[in-house]
Amino acid sequence: MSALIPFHRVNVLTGIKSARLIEDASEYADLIQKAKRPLLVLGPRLLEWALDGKLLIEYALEIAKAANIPICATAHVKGKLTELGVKPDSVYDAVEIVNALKDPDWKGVKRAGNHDLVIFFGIRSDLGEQSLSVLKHFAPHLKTMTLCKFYYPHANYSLPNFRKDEQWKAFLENLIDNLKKGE
Amino acid sequence: MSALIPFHRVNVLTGIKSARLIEDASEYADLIQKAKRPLLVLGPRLLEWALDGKLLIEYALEIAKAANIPICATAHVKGKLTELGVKPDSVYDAVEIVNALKDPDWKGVKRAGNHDLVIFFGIRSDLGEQSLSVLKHFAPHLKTMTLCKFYYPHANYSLPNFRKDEQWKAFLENLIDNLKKGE
Amino acid sequence: MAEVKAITRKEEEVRQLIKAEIPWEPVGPTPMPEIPDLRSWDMRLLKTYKPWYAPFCDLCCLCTYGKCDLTENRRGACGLDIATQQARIILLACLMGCSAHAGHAGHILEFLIERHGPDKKIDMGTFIELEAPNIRTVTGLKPETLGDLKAVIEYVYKEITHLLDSTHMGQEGSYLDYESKALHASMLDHVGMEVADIAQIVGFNYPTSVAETPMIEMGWGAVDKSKPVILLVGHNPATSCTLIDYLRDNDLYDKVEVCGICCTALETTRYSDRAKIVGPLSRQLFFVRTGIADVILTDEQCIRTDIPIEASKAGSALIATLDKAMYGLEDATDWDTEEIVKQMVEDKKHFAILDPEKAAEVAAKVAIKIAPQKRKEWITEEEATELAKKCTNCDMCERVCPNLFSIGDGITEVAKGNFDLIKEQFNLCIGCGKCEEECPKQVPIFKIMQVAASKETWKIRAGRGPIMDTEIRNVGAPLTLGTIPGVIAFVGCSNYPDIEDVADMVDEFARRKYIIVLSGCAAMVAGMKKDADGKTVYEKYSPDFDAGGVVNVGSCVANSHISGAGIKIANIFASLPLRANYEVIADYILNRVGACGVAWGAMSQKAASIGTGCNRLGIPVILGPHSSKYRRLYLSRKEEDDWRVMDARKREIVDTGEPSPEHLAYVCETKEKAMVTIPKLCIRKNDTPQGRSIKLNHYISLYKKYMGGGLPEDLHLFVRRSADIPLVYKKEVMAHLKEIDWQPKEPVGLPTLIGTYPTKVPIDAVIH
Amino acid sequence: MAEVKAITRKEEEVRQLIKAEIPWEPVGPTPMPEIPDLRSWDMRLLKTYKPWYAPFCDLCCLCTYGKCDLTENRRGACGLDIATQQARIILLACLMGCSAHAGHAGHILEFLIERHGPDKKIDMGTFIELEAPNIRTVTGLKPETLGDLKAVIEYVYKEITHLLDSTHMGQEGSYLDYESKALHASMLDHVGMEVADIAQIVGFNYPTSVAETPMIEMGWGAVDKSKPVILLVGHNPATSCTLIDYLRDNDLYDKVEVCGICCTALETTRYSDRAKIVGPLSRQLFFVRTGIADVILTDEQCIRTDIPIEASKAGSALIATLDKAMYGLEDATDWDTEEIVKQMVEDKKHFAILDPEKAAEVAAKVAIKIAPQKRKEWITEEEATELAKKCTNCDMCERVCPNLFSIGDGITEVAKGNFDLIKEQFNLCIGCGKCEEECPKQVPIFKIMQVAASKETWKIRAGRGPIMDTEIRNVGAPLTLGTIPGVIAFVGCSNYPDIEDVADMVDEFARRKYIIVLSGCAAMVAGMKKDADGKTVYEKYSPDFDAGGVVNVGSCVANSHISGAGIKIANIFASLPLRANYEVIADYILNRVGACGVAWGAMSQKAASIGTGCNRLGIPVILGPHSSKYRRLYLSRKEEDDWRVMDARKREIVDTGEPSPEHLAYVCETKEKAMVTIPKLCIRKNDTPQGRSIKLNHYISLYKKYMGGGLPEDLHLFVRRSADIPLVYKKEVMAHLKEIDWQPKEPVGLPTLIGTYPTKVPIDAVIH
Ligand code: SF4
Ligand code: SF4
Ligand code: SF4
Ligand code: SF4
Ligand code: SF4
Ligand code: SF4
Ligand code: SF4
Ligand code: SF4
Repeated sequence: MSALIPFHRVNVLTGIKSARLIEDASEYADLIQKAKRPLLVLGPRLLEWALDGKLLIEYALEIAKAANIPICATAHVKGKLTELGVKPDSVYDAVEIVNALKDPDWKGVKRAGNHDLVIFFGIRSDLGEQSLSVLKHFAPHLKTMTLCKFYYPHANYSLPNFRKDEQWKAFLENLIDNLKKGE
Repeated sequence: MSALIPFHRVNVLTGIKSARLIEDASEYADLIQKAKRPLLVLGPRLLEWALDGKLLIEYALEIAKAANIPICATAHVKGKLTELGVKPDSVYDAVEIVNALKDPDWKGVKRAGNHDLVIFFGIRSDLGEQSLSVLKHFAPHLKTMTLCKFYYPHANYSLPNFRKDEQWKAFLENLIDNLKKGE
Repeated sequence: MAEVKAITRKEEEVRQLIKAEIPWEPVGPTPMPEIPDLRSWDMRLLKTYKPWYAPFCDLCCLCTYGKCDLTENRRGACGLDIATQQARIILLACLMGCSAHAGHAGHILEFLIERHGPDKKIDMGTFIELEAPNIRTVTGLKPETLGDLKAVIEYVYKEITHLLDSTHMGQEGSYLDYESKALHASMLDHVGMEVADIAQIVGFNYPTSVAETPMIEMGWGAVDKSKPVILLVGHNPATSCTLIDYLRDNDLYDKVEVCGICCTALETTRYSDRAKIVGPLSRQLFFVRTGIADVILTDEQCIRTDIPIEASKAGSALIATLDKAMYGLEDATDWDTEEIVKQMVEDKKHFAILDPEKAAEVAAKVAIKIAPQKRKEWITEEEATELAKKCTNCDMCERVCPNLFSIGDGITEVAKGNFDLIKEQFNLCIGCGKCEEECPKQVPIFKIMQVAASKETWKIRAGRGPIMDTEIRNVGAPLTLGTIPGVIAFVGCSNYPDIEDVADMVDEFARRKYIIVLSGCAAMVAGMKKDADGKTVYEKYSPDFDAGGVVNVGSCVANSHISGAGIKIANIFASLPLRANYEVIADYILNRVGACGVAWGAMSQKAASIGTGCNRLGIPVILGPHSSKYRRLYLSRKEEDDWRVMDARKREIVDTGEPSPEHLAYVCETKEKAMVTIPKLCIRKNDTPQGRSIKLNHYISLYKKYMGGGLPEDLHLFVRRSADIPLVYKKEVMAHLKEIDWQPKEPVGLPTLIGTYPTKVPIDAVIH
Repeated sequence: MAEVKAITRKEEEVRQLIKAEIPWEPVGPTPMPEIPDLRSWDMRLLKTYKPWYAPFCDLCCLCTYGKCDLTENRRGACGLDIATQQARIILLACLMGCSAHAGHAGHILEFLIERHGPDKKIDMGTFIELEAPNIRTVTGLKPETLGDLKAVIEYVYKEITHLLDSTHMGQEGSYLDYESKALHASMLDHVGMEVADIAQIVGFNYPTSVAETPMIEMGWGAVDKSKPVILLVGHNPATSCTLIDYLRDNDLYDKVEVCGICCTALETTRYSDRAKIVGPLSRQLFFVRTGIADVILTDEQCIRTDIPIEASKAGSALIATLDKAMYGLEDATDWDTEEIVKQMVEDKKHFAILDPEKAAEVAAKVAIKIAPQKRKEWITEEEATELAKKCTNCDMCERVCPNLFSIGDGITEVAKGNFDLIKEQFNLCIGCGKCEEECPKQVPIFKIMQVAASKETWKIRAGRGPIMDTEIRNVGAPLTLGTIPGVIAFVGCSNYPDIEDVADMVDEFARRKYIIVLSGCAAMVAGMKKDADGKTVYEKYSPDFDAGGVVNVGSCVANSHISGAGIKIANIFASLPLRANYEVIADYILNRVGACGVAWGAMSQKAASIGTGCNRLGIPVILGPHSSKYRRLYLSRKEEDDWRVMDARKREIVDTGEPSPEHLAYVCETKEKAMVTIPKLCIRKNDTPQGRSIKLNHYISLYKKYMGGGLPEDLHLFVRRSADIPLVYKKEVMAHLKEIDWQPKEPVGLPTLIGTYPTKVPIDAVIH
């Protein structure tokens, strides 16, 4: 990206600061494991999308478990979690959790201090991107990451636009493996 | 660039279409030589900038000569050209030449048809970038290229932001050599 | 210490404008308020409901110092920071919205004064004495004639100018002040809308003071394409009503079909119940491309900007009837009618005709001449399947879709002869046309959609304008006590996540005996779904403004009747004087009227100003997920924020800890979440134990239904004493409360924010 | 065929508003014109001067359907294309500009009516009978009192609302119509400006009908920092003039120094020649950061949005005096004066005080108390050198500089003890502060600049308001014949490529006996350079509106006197009736008045509307290079376009082939190019052979001077017959013409565009 920012900033096309694109699951795993207080924010698209018949919410839960990351269930995700026997660490809407995260003094969902890495997964991409924008501009104290199969410019770390679901699946499985290894 | 465009276009951060960054002078030379009717647009910064004491306008004239490209002198460039004994093929301001180039039926400075490649060199970078924007949006019939040491997003082909003047100088000299070779 | 000041010339002038000498009520503190006059109220709201900014872009590009990069705490070359820039854009959006309605109001008023004279009396019917709650509350004037409305709209013009002034590069440097200005602009929007709709009701003799307005036929299949078809697009009924008159006067109404899209459709059906409603904005391009319309009449707002091109492609004639949108067309207003007709028919030219009578006559004549030449066939399933085979399922259509779904998947299924998916998708489609534009294979997606789009017809109740005073009297007590659990207003544009969501929500809450009001595109789509018995919500529920009633107030400008209903409750039921008394009324509504707006498909700048206008008046608004693109919400943080209010009876500040209403402008990602958020946002500090237990009953039961069981995480915040707990859930709730060590609190007798911030309003003013 | 129509109520109302019965002139065709009324004139202009769009961004982000990618012929989700989106943004910019002046006008009018009553007579002095050329021409009203001006500004408010309406998502679909609307908004801007300045002249008793106004001291070094210093920032003189009164009445004027930045400075010096002008907008941040001001009073427009932060850092007290820009400050308007003073002095709090008298009193008291506590030392060269050593010449400051130069290079030289470069650079600096913000080494660039910024003082002639009728009578003939080669107006903001450019241009053209008028920041910087004898252009040239005169009309709102001068020439000299006769007057100016505007530092939205307003009136405008960021120019293509005009005497259309004026809105990259373009844009078809040869003489000689010899490429297009050729260049030109096979053409007797496009104006109307 930075190579593509013109020398004179007034000539910038639009947008100065955009996500680092990461395709390597181990890099993601490292970033997650380095975080002191990560948070996984789950959106309702996880209840609709599936990879080879396995709902994305299951991948999400495996990730949370592998790295022991607390969960925030947005929209109506909690229902499905309950069904799966999981009690989310917190229930907030996307805009609410972002609103809380903005505040450096917030205690976080574990009441152990605000989070330093927030991972978005399964939120409608327009709402997700706007939510990331809030954090990019108003939460310099934390980093953001996405797990959906789209590139999110406003995040700090994003996956690319995976052309094929297999690539995404491979990435997620790899990530889970890496996180487990890292334990 | 295209890797950095989000899957859902409504989430785009940066503009959609931005210049291909080229650092290799031979690639530039190829593009120029492939053009049927290139045009070199010279701006007044060429009269101010020098590389090791040699004014940029001299590089520009060498390029024009090496590839036999007609010249358009903008602003008050013509004065210096006259001094150097060169009669420009045309005298238009940046906004005027761009206004003419927009028109696919324009006869071009050689009255041989509109140009297919327009090379900008030495225009104030904000005016240059805006002029390139006009062509990007309203002149699909031609390509644009820049020779200043800045990245120009609105061009089709641009140099990077050269950190050091030596890099720029090397590029220009290389380009001239390549063009000469290509003759 | 405040100084005593002599009355100024300016105050004197305002008093004249509002006829202060007419003593229908004492003149309150803020007649025709200007920017600073309600600023302290705004600042109080913004203290609890802080602006939440989601920048749409890292840059500001509004002057030639820029572009300025505003990331990482950078300031622009003028000193601006990113939050202030977002607020500035929000103000601009609210001004664009407000001016759209004010422009509409000004135009229609001029048109109707031309027709009836300025002394035409305002009469809203037997049951409506409080004819103009917004105007009275904001300006202090009780408008008696069309001419009085003119003074009101001129006040709006002036304020718009001052507000727009402040968006100029290098002035306002505070996002809070820009928000205060946006709230001001948006309050004025409700005034402008009220001017427009009152003028229309009076000037066109729309039905008023009646709940049971006619049922109107709706749906593109309802249009009789065997007749010449005239399509109305936009918001301003000047030409459409004139057209109805022309057809009636010339015995043509049987022979010509009149139908509309967007608010002009709603307006026209208030004038003639034989006109048809095609659908909301999201059906505009689709319907235009069918070519069913022989003539298209555009007026203003919510018209696609490419309509001349699309009309030409579809072989439809086009007349632009208002100066707001002239499309570069030749202005034939002063031409001879026959000459225009000739050129339109023979040369297929489009024109601007700014004289409604001439436009109407030309439209009718051209439609009758063109219709026989046009073939109007719908595509067959076989043809669609054939066309769909060109699709390579390449993803490009999905990438450009503002609603983020893959119509390509639907097309791929069609190619296999399966129409199920595309039928579902037609409900998601907002009709923007981006997919077809982008398709590298030139798949005619809209044409294929014809097989997906149900030719079914639906019934919608014609818009009825204001709520009657008598209705307000009936529901005032149950509403403020909480025994009618809330008023829910479904409003705004058709940028829906799913078009059926609105009907589902209306049904859910009408069944639960909330009062439902609707307007604009939302009013249309609420009627575009039938239950098992084949009934729409308009057929299923009563049209009364009462528990379980479903009320269509009308077009966008009728939104003023929704805010107006809130004001009427404060005035008619609670006997609070409203004249130039905005702060007191807004405080009353915020703390005591369980109302909530839902702009599920909010898209335009008008939606921004309508919603923000509700916010200043103390009405929270829920928006669809894409609405984060407005860049700003008003959110509280229930556990961190200050929920103290003044108990006006005891005159002491009480810490309620109760986040009611929790947010003022909120985005829900899914319908399910909205189903849970709506009842919560209807909770008010004023609820009686009985009322509160009813509200919590719905909150809990909807939570269980849509969130998969359990109890809401924040339930304890809304339980003051055990009497608040709904009987059916008593055990579960009590157990939960015990677990988290909940402590009972005293309900507040008369909750108000007055007294909690610097204001000139004395606490006495809130006691009725 | 036009139909004959009865007079409508609306027409009747307009006739009342403009007092049509007063027969000073017959009422022309367009009293108080609305959007469609001058559209055909606009379309005619836009046919020759086509909009040239340079999109600043690939996207549209104005509604929640977006963002929409508009590259490669894509349309937005609402149907919009990229050209139309640019035009829409231009309309928005012009509306922001227009509303800024209209808001100013409305406020100051209210303030002055409060003071003097609405019946206060408008008297512009002995030599000015045509008091309001813009108002008379546009509206048809001859304003006689302050109250009359109110009717005018209310008309402007209304039109602003309708125009802003049309920017709402999904309406206007034609860039040409958006341009027509932008031209309308910008014409109204000149009306609003005229209202403001007439009100100020009448209400504050500014000097009028006099050319030789006092010389004012200018420059930051002119401020006596040993006294308490009050700094005025902005545009609105309500508080500043009240402050002068307060100081005079309380015998404090000797003890307190009053100085200003931007237009409030120009206004205040029209009221008191003892006030100082610090400089233009580009010196605002620099001066504030010096901490010399004890109290800063802001009003509206062109105030940095970070002024509260910067004031605090510099230890200056701040009072925001207008509701346009309140910075989130507490509104102390109703507080006790002493309490405010106390909190400002002791707690260092800033306040909004919207009552000018209170603000003035508080400002004086606080300044007197604060001043003794403040140290006001300028940095020494040694200190600067030391501070500069932190610089690593890393480039970051250059990357963010809107004027694209490397202040880091200057700093690096300072570190070596060399101040030459930074002195040059101070003239390039537009004072935005981006460099210092971005500097990773926290180099205090602005502080270091203190050694670069000359403490020299300059003289500027105080603004004088309108041109006198008598002056117009004198220059009318030579100007329209061409023997005075042109009127050149230097106007607008301080976003200069180099601040000295303006003085150089003024000097060049004043010497050549052009008439020079100036306003706003341009008027200031013209005086910020001295010749070899130590004289500024104000001291060197006569203050008369005559050949070789240099006239400062005043602040931004005085720009209306520049457009007004053009109108006066048509009316006073050419005896064309102006009442509601805009089209005829504009046509006259376009074809027969050799005037040209130069907005060399154009930056704000007001600059956009002022310039576009000149364009509608037929006055071309040259802009600095950064102004391509406005996104739109109006350019012709001299060889391809249609240069036919009607010869009103012969009543036949003549193909002149002469591109005069060649462009309406043009960007020059360098001063040198502007020097050549200005004389060319002063050429008019109406020039006599003598006049033309004088104009060509300047064109050729300036070309030789700045373009390195030879003859202009397009010279032949401007030579009609050999008599047009200036004597000194006869041989060279004749040789050249022969070479290119030039053929003589007959000059046009009475050139006009009327008759070349559909308009209601008859050709007779242009004959005087
Ligand atoms: S604010 Fe909008 S128009 Fe401006 S640069 Fe950003 S995306 Fe583009
Ligand atoms: S308005 Fe301010 S932030 Fe925006 S471009 Fe201009 S200087 Fe930059
Ligand atoms: S863009 Fe066209 S070809 Fe591609 S998936 Fe969509 S409909 Fe099919
Ligand atoms: S027309 Fe419908 S499917 Fe196509 S891009 Fe727009 S919303 Fe998506
Ligand atoms: S509801 Fe929205 S989209 Fe529908 S007509 Fe009204 S403003 Fe337009
Ligand atoms: S106004 Fe039109 S082009 Fe702009 S974002 Fe909205 S839909 Fe897209
Ligand atoms: S940014 Fe700072 S350190 Fe870098 S060159 Fe500029 S002044 Fe020097
Ligand atoms: S303050 Fe001056 S030097 Fe610094 S960035 Fe701005 S214009 Fe450039």
